[in-house]
Amino acid sequence: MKKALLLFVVVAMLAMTSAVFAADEVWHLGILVHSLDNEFWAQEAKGGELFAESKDDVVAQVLATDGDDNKEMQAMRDFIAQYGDHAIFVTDPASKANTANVVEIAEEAGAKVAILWHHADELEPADWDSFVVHMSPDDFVAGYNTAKHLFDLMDGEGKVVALYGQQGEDSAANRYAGFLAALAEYPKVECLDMQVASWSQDQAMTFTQTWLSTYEDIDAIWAANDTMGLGAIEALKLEGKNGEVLVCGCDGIAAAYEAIEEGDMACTVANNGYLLMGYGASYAYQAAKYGYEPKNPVIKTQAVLVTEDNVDEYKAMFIDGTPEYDYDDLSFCVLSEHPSFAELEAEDAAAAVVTGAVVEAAEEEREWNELIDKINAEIEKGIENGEEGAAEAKELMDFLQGLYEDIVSGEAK
Amino acid sequence: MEKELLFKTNNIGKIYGTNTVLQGINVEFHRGEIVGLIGENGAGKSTLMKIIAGVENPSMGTMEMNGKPFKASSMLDANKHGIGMVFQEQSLISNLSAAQNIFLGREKDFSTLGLVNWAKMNAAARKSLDKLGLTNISPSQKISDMPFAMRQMVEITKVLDIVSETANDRALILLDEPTTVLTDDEMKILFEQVRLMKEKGNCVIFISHRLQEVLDLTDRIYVFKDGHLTGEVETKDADEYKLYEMMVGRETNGEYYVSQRQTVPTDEVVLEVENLAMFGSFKNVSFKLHKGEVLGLYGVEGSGKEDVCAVISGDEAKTDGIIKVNGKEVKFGSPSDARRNGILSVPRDRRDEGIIGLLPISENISVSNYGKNATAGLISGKRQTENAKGWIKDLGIKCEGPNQRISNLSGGNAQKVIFARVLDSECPILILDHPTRGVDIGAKGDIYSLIRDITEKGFSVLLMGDTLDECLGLSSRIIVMKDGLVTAEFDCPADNKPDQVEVVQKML
Amino acid sequence: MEKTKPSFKSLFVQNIYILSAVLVIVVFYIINPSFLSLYSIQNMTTELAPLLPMACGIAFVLYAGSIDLSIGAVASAVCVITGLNVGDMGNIMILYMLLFGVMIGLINGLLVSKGKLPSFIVTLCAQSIYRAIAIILSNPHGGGSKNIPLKQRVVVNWATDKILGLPILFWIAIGILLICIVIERKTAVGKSIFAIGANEKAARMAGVNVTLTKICAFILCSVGAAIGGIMYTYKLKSSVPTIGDNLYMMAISSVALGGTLFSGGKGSALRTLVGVLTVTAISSGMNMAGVNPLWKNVVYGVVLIAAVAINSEKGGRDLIIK
Amino acid sequence: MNLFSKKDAKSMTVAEQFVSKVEQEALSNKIRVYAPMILLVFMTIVFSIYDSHFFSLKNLVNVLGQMAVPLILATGLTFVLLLGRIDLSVEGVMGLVGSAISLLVLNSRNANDWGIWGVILPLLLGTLCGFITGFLHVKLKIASFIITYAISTIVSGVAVLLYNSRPATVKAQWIIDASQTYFLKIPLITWIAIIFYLICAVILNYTAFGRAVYAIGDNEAAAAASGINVQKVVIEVFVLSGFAASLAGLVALIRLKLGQVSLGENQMFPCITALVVGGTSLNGGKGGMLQTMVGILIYMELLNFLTIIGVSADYKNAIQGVIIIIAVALTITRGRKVIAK
Repeated sequence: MKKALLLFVVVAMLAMTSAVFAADEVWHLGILVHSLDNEFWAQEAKGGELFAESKDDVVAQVLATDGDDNKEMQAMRDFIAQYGDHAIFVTDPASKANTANVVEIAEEAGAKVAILWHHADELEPADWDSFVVHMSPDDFVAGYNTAKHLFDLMDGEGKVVALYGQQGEDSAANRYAGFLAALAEYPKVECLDMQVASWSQDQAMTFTQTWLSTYEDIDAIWAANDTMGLGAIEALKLEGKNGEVLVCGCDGIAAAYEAIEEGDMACTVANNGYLLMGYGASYAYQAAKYGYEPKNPVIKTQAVLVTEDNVDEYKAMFIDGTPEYDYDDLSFCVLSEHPSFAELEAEDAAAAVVTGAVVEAAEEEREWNELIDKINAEIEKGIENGEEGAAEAKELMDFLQGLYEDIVSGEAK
Repeated sequence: MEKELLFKTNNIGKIYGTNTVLQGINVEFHRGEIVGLIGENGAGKSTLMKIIAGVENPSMGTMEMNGKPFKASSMLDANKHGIGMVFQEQSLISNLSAAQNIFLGREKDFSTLGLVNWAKMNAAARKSLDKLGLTNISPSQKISDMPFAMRQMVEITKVLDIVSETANDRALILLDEPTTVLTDDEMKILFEQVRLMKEKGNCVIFISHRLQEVLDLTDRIYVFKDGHLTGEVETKDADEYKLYEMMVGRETNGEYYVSQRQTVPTDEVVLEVENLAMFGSFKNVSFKLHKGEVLGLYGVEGSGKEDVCAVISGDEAKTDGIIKVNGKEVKFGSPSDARRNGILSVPRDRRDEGIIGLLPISENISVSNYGKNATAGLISGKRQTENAKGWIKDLGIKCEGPNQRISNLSGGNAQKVIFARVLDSECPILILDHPTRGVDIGAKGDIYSLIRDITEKGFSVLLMGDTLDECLGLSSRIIVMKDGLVTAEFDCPADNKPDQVEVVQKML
Repeated sequence: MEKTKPSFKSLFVQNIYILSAVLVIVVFYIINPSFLSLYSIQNMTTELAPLLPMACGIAFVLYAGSIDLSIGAVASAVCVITGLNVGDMGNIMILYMLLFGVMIGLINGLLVSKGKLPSFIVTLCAQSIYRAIAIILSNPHGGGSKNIPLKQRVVVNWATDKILGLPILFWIAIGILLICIVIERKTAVGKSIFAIGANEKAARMAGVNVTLTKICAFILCSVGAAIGGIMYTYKLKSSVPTIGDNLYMMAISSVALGGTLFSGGKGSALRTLVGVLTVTAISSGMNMAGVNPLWKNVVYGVVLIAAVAINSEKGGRDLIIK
Repeated sequence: MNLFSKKDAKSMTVAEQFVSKVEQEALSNKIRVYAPMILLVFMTIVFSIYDSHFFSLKNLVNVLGQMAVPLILATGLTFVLLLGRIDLSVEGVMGLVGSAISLLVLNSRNANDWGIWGVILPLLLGTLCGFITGFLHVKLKIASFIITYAISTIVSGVAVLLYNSRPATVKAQWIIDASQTYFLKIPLITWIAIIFYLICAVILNYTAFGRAVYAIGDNEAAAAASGINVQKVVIEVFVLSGFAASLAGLVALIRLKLGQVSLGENQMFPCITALVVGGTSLNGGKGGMLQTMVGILIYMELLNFLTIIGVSADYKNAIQGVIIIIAVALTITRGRKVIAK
């Protein structure tokens, strides 16, 4: 009777161990992006997939949300319906507000999620079990940096016009806010007009043409993304003013790098979708698998201002090849050009060194100890019941102890 | 002199679903003759025309043209064989010019490299129009700018042109009630042209409900009834009564209009019209409609009688005058206002303004008075169906049941559904605008007795008859209009109907 | 007397529209059985909830033979207004927003029926107006979407609670569907809408108040859109000024999927339900079947064509439906 | 309405009244026909007075340059609208053709350099899309609104698949040159648009096909009875619209160089609005190439003007919407019983 019980415990234990060691658990990574018809979003998706390829136990699926809050929630739920708490998510959310829903859905299902770009007010990763990390190259900073670069090239004096993104979208609003902040710092720079070109190259071109016919002396055109910047450049080309009127972009798509190489565009920001989503996925994975919790879960990633000085380097990395990252080294992505993030960087870099393997070992040890405690308790009971049973149990225990040590040392090799 | 055979049919028949509309028709048409086709609506003559013209395929039988087997897959195909048809309904494109309409589908003759030479086309159209004596029509004038009669003439020109072009005076021309909207003068021109075509050796088939026209124009007459060919007479041997008899199988007389049940109007005035006017259409129209009375309104097309009805039914706006219902002045912005005041009409153009084709019979009946079958604003589908069943039974509507689509009914039965609708609305004043137009004679009789039934129940009717005969036969009183003015008023007691000639004098 | 029993074949043909939904569901179930798991069904019913009132609403306008392109923008505007205020004002906002919907429908309806302007243009312009309103209102809050503060969420949380395993929003949507069925089958207004859609001239001559009926159709439509907008607020717990941008075509295509005729006069709310169900099942199913997002549009378009071709009634029509 | 005194009207005979009524109707019809043109002239004058930049040569050339894509699309859509149908697929087709061309000529993505074939084949592809649309519309009897929407989703999906999320930039020098070529200060692409417009105007006004389009739009049954092959003409019109969309895709690509789906975004609804403002009826049968040009000019001027005077972006769309409703209300033809759908 007692033997049977013990045997059961052992078998259960072995089953557990084998699960831990064989790593045949599979994590399903849902990559939520707006859509794949935009180069930057495609880059992000690719980043997530690159991470999944680097792990044996991660299967990735790209879920397009069309920038629609509702579709994003639906896609998450569809994914959870299949994989339950073995679903993990990395999302470029449809909107700032929707991140709250994303987290709630994940929390309900016990799935881990990393959120990029935006997060709702009051929604802090620290307060939620499943909200692992928030990563973002700050839109505000991007808008600020590009504008500042333009103004510096203008020697802090002159006339500028601005192309706004899609009305109602957070990125558009934040980048423009960055632009305005920079503008405030340069009192001699005058903003003649702002128009909403809705991320559209065509509209940006049309607006620029109209501006060129209305205003004589535009020095620079600030565009909230590369596509609009390229539209402005096409309009300038028709007037032969390309290169003469400064244009900036944001996002870092291939065509923008080419425009920088050709001298038509002054700067853009490499938001680096590969890094953003790849590491986002990695955080979520580490959290799901090892229970890893980053010490500072709000991370500003590197969003580098790309100008003619460094364009070759970035083009080679992001366009002509795909960047190779070590997704276990979570400290890599924690960089920022912006001074205010310096301390963050240091803190999180320290925290991030504690990566998977360490956690894994600690976890295994804890599990074994629990088991052994259980068995010990059983043996105690056995001793109470009779000498014979106790001896038997003791014997088995020793054997197991040996087995464990063998396994662990074998693993170590 | 035996004339050369141009076209013949052998046992032609047509079946729609389970409904045989035409059976075993053998007709022959010769060169140089005008043949009349008469029969009640639904007798099958229009179907036969459509089969010959290639619009419909026969379900059985064969045809021969010029001695060779003939089969037309489309109207265009029939045209190529020298068969052309002028339709009852207008088939012109209103925003194209007369010339463009005449040569629609045949622009090739005027084009070089695919580009049409409009001047050349206009010249050709001019010629064709002149041939018909239509010198007042400009080829470049848009159809939408033309009065109806002129449009009809353009249509006839178009068909004659198509056919004469290809057939080399061996054409078969089908005229399906071409005279309905023509004035007398226009009719004369048309007849002349038809005779001219005949002289040249073509054959013209002429369909009309106006028997006098048929007698005037044709050489030979085929009579249809219920999908069968029931008779053939040489025109010189026929007269109107004989033709009536052949078509209907009974004589027209007072019986026909159920005159013995004609009500004597009460003194109670339900509708009073004072100095009613509509700019450009009629003015100074005053009359009183009494309870239980049938008041006939008669005049030629364009005399203003249609618009009087339209104004009283709320369809058009008056420009002057007063309408009083039960002594109270009312103003209508739309037919729904009129309905609320107890006036509802049976529209003349049944297909366009009468039936709601996509909906079943029961819905078509209830549409004017949903409230009848509703409790607390909620309509009971069951009561609505029961209601419709009641009407189907009362009016003898031949149908599969209240849920059948109204568009599948014959003209007479559809009209009865419309009658069921206006009666169901419980409006005490009914405007019957040509209630028997396009209705076969059997159903006509039913409608006549129905009118008697409702007037006995106290409904009042303002009637615009299809024919003077009908108008006189049904009405207790008749108002004659001419050029927008009321010219006469006749009392028509059941036993003492006024002389038709007297009435006609007032309207012309 | 002439009562003929409807044959099996005619019953089948009449109800074939259900088939498309069943087919789509079965196919996805075979591909991935968890498609019909409780969680997945809960998900789809949540998904379907806001779309259903919008589709049912616009169906009335389509029955009447008109079109309303503004419903998406109306939903956006309502979503923004509700989202920004519901926290402070509470659920009474629902009532205000319904009135707002009535007002919008009234304006559209008046312009179309009294102004005799084509509904296509009127509602296209209305679309840009309400979209602008949504954006202007959200601008003081930094533009973009704004979630209802967590503290205030108690006000809206009830909507996503579940009864019988399905969210309350879904039951409300079903309730609205039932109301729509009652309106179209049991009320004079509903029947009049079909009558003017089938033959406006005839309905007018029969004494149907065409102006009023059309206005009612547009009001029902805008109220449906407003309900959709409110539901999105309650579901997303935020105000999203862009929520409706793609919604109007989704709602219109789900009505078409059910087989409702665009020329007016034919259709039913049940058909709309089937259409909404199909659209929801397709989008959920493709997520679960792991379809590459790049292919989604292609698949959706093909399914749409196939389903509309099967579902729409075209018996006896010689003319091509415009 | 009669502007003369009421007494006068009363003393006339009905026949005289009728004549004067017909005359008045003819007059008001004429006014309606010319209303869009009057509106255009009026707008131009008011705008020029309001802001001197507006009527500057530079700005006018500008507007002409921006007109290329809308004009081509509107020209194709005119035929579709004259039939009483609608084509929502033009945006998708534009994106597809633009993307395809960018991948076949010398570009930044791949080694293709098919030269002129790189333009011709995609144009044929877009035209084929038009054929498929028309064919399905006619044969499956699906409302054009829905079938064209479905086709639009499909082709834009295919376009993204073609360039696999990373759009190509055109590097072919002859295309780059084309974008910077001017005749008489007007860009080449606008000339392309104008030539296409003129050809279509000839097709609409001087060919049997053009007449058939009017005929079908006005009265489909009657057109069929006149021996017009309705199905064929409808398909042909969609083919033409597909070609127009393809050409617009090419022109948009020449303008912007980056081949992506968004080339076609937000192009169609403005075009349809412009057509209606110009006086083309959505119910079919009414309208023409002159109306199309006037409508496009009105629309482009309005857009340009709102940008020039710097209306706040937030309010711009709303203002535009209101102005267009008013413009349509002023210019649209309606009889008393005409049904607005």
